[in-house]
Amino acid sequence: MSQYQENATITRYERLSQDNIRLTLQADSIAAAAKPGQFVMIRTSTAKDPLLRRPFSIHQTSTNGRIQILFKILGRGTELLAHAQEGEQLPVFGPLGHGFDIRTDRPACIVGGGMGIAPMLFLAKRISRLKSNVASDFILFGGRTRTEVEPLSDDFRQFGMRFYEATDDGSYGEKGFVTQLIQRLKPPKGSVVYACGPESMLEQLNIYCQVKGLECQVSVESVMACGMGACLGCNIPAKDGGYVHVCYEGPVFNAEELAWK
Amino acid sequence: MSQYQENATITRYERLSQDNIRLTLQADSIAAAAKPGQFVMIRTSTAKDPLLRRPFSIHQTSTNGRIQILFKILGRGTELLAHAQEGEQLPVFGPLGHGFDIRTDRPACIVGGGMGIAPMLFLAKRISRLKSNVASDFILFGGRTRTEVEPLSDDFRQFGMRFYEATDDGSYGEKGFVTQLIQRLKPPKGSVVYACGPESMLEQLNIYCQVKGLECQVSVESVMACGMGACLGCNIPAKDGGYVHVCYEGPVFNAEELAWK
Amino acid sequence: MEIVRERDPFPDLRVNIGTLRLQNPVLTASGTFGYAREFANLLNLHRLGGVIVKGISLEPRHGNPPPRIVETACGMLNAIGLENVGVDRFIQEKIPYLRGLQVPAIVNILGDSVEEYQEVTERLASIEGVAAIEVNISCPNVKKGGVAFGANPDMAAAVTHAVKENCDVPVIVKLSPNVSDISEIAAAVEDAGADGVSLINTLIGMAINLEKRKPELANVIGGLSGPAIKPVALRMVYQVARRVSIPVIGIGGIDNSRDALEFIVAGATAVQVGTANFINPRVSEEIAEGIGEYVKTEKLPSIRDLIGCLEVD
Amino acid sequence: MEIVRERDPFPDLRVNIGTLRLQNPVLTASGTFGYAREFANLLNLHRLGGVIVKGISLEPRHGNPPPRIVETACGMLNAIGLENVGVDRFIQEKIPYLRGLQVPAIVNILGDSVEEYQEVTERLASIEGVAAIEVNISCPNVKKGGVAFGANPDMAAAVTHAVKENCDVPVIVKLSPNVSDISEIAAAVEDAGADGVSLINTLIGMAINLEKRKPELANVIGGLSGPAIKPVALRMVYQVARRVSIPVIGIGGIDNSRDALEFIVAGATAVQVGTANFINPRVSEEIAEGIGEYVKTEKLPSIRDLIGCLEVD
Ligand SMILES: Cc1cc2nc3c(=O)[nH]c(=O)nc-3n(C[C@H](O)[C@H](O)[C@H](O)COP(=O)(O)OP(=O)(O)OC[C@H]3O[C@@H](n4cnc5c(N)ncnc54)[C@H](O)[C@@H]3O)c2cc1C
Ligand SMILES: Cc1cc2nc3c(=O)[nH]c(=O)nc-3n(C[C@H](O)[C@H](O)[C@H](O)COP(=O)(O)OP(=O)(O)OC[C@H]3O[C@@H](n4cnc5c(N)ncnc54)[C@H](O)[C@@H]3O)c2cc1C
Ligand SMILES: Cc1cc2nc3c(=O)[nH]c(=O)nc-3n(C[C@H](O)[C@H](O)[C@H](O)COP(=O)(O)O)c2cc1C
Ligand SMILES: Cc1cc2nc3c(=O)[nH]c(=O)nc-3n(C[C@H](O)[C@H](O)[C@H](O)COP(=O)(O)O)c2cc1C
Ligand code: FES
Ligand code: FES
Repeated sequence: MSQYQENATITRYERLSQDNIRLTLQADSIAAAAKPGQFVMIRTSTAKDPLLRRPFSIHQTSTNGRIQILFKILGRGTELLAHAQEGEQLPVFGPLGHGFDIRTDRPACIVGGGMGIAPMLFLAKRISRLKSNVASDFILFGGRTRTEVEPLSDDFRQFGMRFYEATDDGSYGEKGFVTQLIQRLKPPKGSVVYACGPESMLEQLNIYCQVKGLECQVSVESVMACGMGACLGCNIPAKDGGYVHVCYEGPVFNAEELAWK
Repeated sequence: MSQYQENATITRYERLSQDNIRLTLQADSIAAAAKPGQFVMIRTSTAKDPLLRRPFSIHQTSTNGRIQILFKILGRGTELLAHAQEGEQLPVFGPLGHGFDIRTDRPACIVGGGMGIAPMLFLAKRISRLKSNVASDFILFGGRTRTEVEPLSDDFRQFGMRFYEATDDGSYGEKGFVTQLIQRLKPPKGSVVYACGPESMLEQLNIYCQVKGLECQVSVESVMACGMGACLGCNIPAKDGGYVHVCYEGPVFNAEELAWK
Repeated sequence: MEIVRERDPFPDLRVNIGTLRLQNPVLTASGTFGYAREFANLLNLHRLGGVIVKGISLEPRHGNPPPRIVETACGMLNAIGLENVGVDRFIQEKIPYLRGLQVPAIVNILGDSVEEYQEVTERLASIEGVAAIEVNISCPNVKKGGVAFGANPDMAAAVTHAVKENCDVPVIVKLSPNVSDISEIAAAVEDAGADGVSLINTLIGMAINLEKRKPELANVIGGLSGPAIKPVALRMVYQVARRVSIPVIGIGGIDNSRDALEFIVAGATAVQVGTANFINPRVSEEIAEGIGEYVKTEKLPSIRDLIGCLEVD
Repeated sequence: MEIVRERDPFPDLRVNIGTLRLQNPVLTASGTFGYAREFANLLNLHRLGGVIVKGISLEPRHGNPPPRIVETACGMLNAIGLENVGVDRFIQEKIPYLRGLQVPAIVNILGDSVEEYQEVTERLASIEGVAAIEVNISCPNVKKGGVAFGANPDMAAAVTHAVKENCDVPVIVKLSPNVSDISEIAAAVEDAGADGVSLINTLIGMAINLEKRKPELANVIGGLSGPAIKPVALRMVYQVARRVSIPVIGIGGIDNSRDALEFIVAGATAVQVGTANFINPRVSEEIAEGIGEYVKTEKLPSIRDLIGCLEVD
């Protein structure tokens, strides 16, 4: 498992909506090593405040050594990152963590909620490359409202998977939650659900999958200082009563391993 | 004495040499109230690091509400300021301190060393406006090398004062120090010397003026936290064994008031 | 307009420190706000809870030689050396202005010995315009080998006693954070009669100039303040507020109204704004405004409902 | 090439802590560098002075519930709760890798009681690959009502004794900064036989989530580290270095070689890099390089000539 620190040049800056930004970064070693579900840590300032790097899923990689991140402006770090400009360099560290375990022999059901969609483009791309037929695979994408979902739609249509969208307010796609979508669409037996999104969504998916006997891989979040196993700051409760560490044992876990509230 | 906090828009950015930058700022209230020798405090970052504002002399004001600062990149604050861009806003606080006491009835000898030239443009302009005849007034400007002096030459020639330049390495103007210039040029009896520059230069000027019986007003520096008399952090030794505070009792002092090493 | 606004019962930001009534919980920290007059043109002093002026000693003090300040990561060190005009000139020159303010002026005092604290208090006791006394006990006790009064419960109590016995105004004791157990000191000064405690004073720190291989401050060591110390201050306020029943005033790295509200949630009845005044001289008024907004938005009956409401499982 | 370089007598960065020989003064701070292996691909471990691993207790510990960390101004709070694999698994699983390193591995230990420190020491004493033991005395003494061992000279001395008597490797005692007089504790552990002291551990702090009106950390309080604490650390290193004659290891907010050199000028024989590893995993190696450059540029006979050279008038 090789990790790299690169001074990555921003080759493209896309403001997808008021809060959502996509950056393309030239980061050859990271791009070459990355697997879907892994993430990078990015320093958002050259000064000492804010001090810590911020974690972002790898949204996509390209064969010419680029990676993308897709992020929402939430606080000081993402605010600073939103002010980055094409041509500037950002210190990027990755790829980090343990990504999705892709089961090429099984139908896939990719579920992304909100910014949880970020790693799913990379995953869908990889699955569509590894499998000869993706016609029975699903991508379910839910967001709060149109501006969160629409700008990414086209990117997900390209794979030939069955792509469904929903928004909480019905302003785009179906009205409702992705968890309602999955209940209605009923992915075939033996499907593997790959999911990333808010905790409540993951929790409901876990219940659904347990009932249906489906494997459920979830990508989860936690605060992080190092992103690489050095600080032990990123723990979350595990099913066995102990903890697992999101940055190096995750961020993708089998939903069964975790302690859900 | 009115002081203002303004969010000043940068209307012009001039890189005079690799290290020397001049910013023009739209700061109406400050421009209207400023006197030569006063300074402003500028916040160089919106984050908490670096924390304190930095002091800069008012280099020039204009009737359309603009002020200029001229600065050298020295450390983190000035480095950040050098990255500012036209159109951006900077929090500026001023005008601060006690400026030059202009004696319209006496010949002037303006002496600037290095960045100490910054307040002298404003001073020369004001003197040339207040006095009917400046033909016997001097401006002596010394710097380390050509790049420090040349870009400012033209600005100082406009007043019709006797303008002399020197560089330490002789790459522009005369070779040598401004203190040598003054000794050679011998400003007329009754002249007032207005000086700003490195401590050693000011010290030598003070000795020269004492010998010649000239009044000597010097603008000095110190570290500053508040710039307005609240912290008492900006003291320097006074002749009477106590201290004076640069930000509100200065930055311009009569050289005799100070304790020179 | 002005009057209508001040009569408007909402939001209710009033808090009390003993018999001292504050219209809102925002005070300015000693040594960072001059003698208040310096700020008169920069903010509306009457919108503050009160002002605390630069520490006053019996005799005037020149303070330390320069350099007295140096910036550090998210903070600054100062070694002003308690420069001040002395209590007599303070009464003559500064009190008349402070007396004219519509908000309380709290006088911060300091000394080298219990007797000096007592003497300063006596001179201030009868002066109109001194709304309360804040006792800085971070000073070294010269008679006890230079250990800070604030580092020892008995010495802290002795100073508190001496001040308390010699004046009728509320006495706030300002605690030093450079101790193993600040709540022990707080309890000692409470027992000695303090009407409130304020904390924290600066953490002792140092900075070095590598080129010169010399300390950055002429005094070698200095006091660390600013956002860097906020986590330590918040922890100490929380600990002290659980230990004593007199009001606690929170100080340390407060930069905006959210910071101030966090201190109140931790248990502070009021707050002081220090270093932030240097970066934005209007900040204390803005913080008072922000607290008002918060109380309105959260529909709190009063700011007092927020004091110490921290939920700990 | 490699060999030639290491034989090259310049710059001489060697320092000793008791009988422990370090090729340069840069160590990694406990709890910020995992068990070293995590960094193997990110920097050249052999270029460091040595590594200090995550604190080890007698039994494995799960540590605290999340959240365990929160960012603060120029710093961070952590309340990991001393999660570790326990001494037996440490010996089985981690020592083999550490033993293979060409630089010393120092094991940081912790306990709830003097007996626990002693027991952990006994198990580590005979293990090849343990170059030295660093004793974290910031832990609460469960038998003494939870006061930290490091807050009391006698308790600190007792732990030092217990460790020192049960091993032959150098013993470094890591001091807590949350005390009134750290040099007193340093002197006590020196008397008790410590071969060196390292300081500072984290300052106790707290952060509050205003929306939830809850502490940011599940543990309520945590340890403050990073650039914010550097001035406090530097001051304490200076004070302790003047008090004791055993080597002092400086820790706190070191981010680059200039920071490290400042600690050495203040009196530190070596330094530890902590939080900075999270921001740049190569930083310790870069600091060692930078110190080498400095010694060369300044034409110092060795880095040892810089130790404690601070000029104070
Ligand atoms: C493995 C991993 C992958 C991630 N991938 C992405 C991604 O692809 N796109 C994206 O937009 N975000 C992603 N995140 C979340 C992202 O890291 C945070 O949004 C970011 O760190 C916030 O930084 P900030 O400085 O803007 O906010 P802060 O100022 O640090 O915090 C602002 C607010 O956001 C909350 N917050 C901070 N960090 C997180 C977090 N990790 N999760 C949820 N809330 C948080 C805080 O509690 C606070 O309320 C990921 C997180 C992890 C752990
Ligand atoms: C009243 C006054 C007016 C000034 N006017 C000007 C001006 O017009 N143009 C200009 O270029 N500079 C001026 N200065 C100096 C300017 O304030 C400093 O250069 C600036 O604060 C440095 O900030 P920094 O963050 O870049 O450097 P820092 O990172 O703070 O320091 C970098 C290096 O510069 C040194 N330094 C820091 N502050 C000062 C200072 N005040 N004087 C000398 N050395 C310092 C430090 O010791 C350090 O070695 C003035 C200073 C004062 C007090
Ligand atoms: C320049 C300066 C001078 C100070 N002078 C005093 C003083 O005279 N008396 C006192 O009790 N505290 C003094 N303090 C401490 C502050 O009142 C306050 O306790 C401390 O700075 C922490 O708050 P802050 O982080 O908001 O600055 C001073 C602080 C600074 C920065
Ligand atoms: C996440 C984290 C975990 C830590 N764990 C330990 C530990 O197990 N034992 C210990 O003695 N110190 C521990 N420390 C303290 C550090 O070793 C160091 O003393 C402190 O962080 C100050 O240095 P810094 O500012 O360079 O981080 C830990 C610090 C952090 C940030
Ligand atoms: S973030 Fe540091 S161990 Fe996971
Ligand atoms: S800089 Fe604060 S009083 Fe002069």
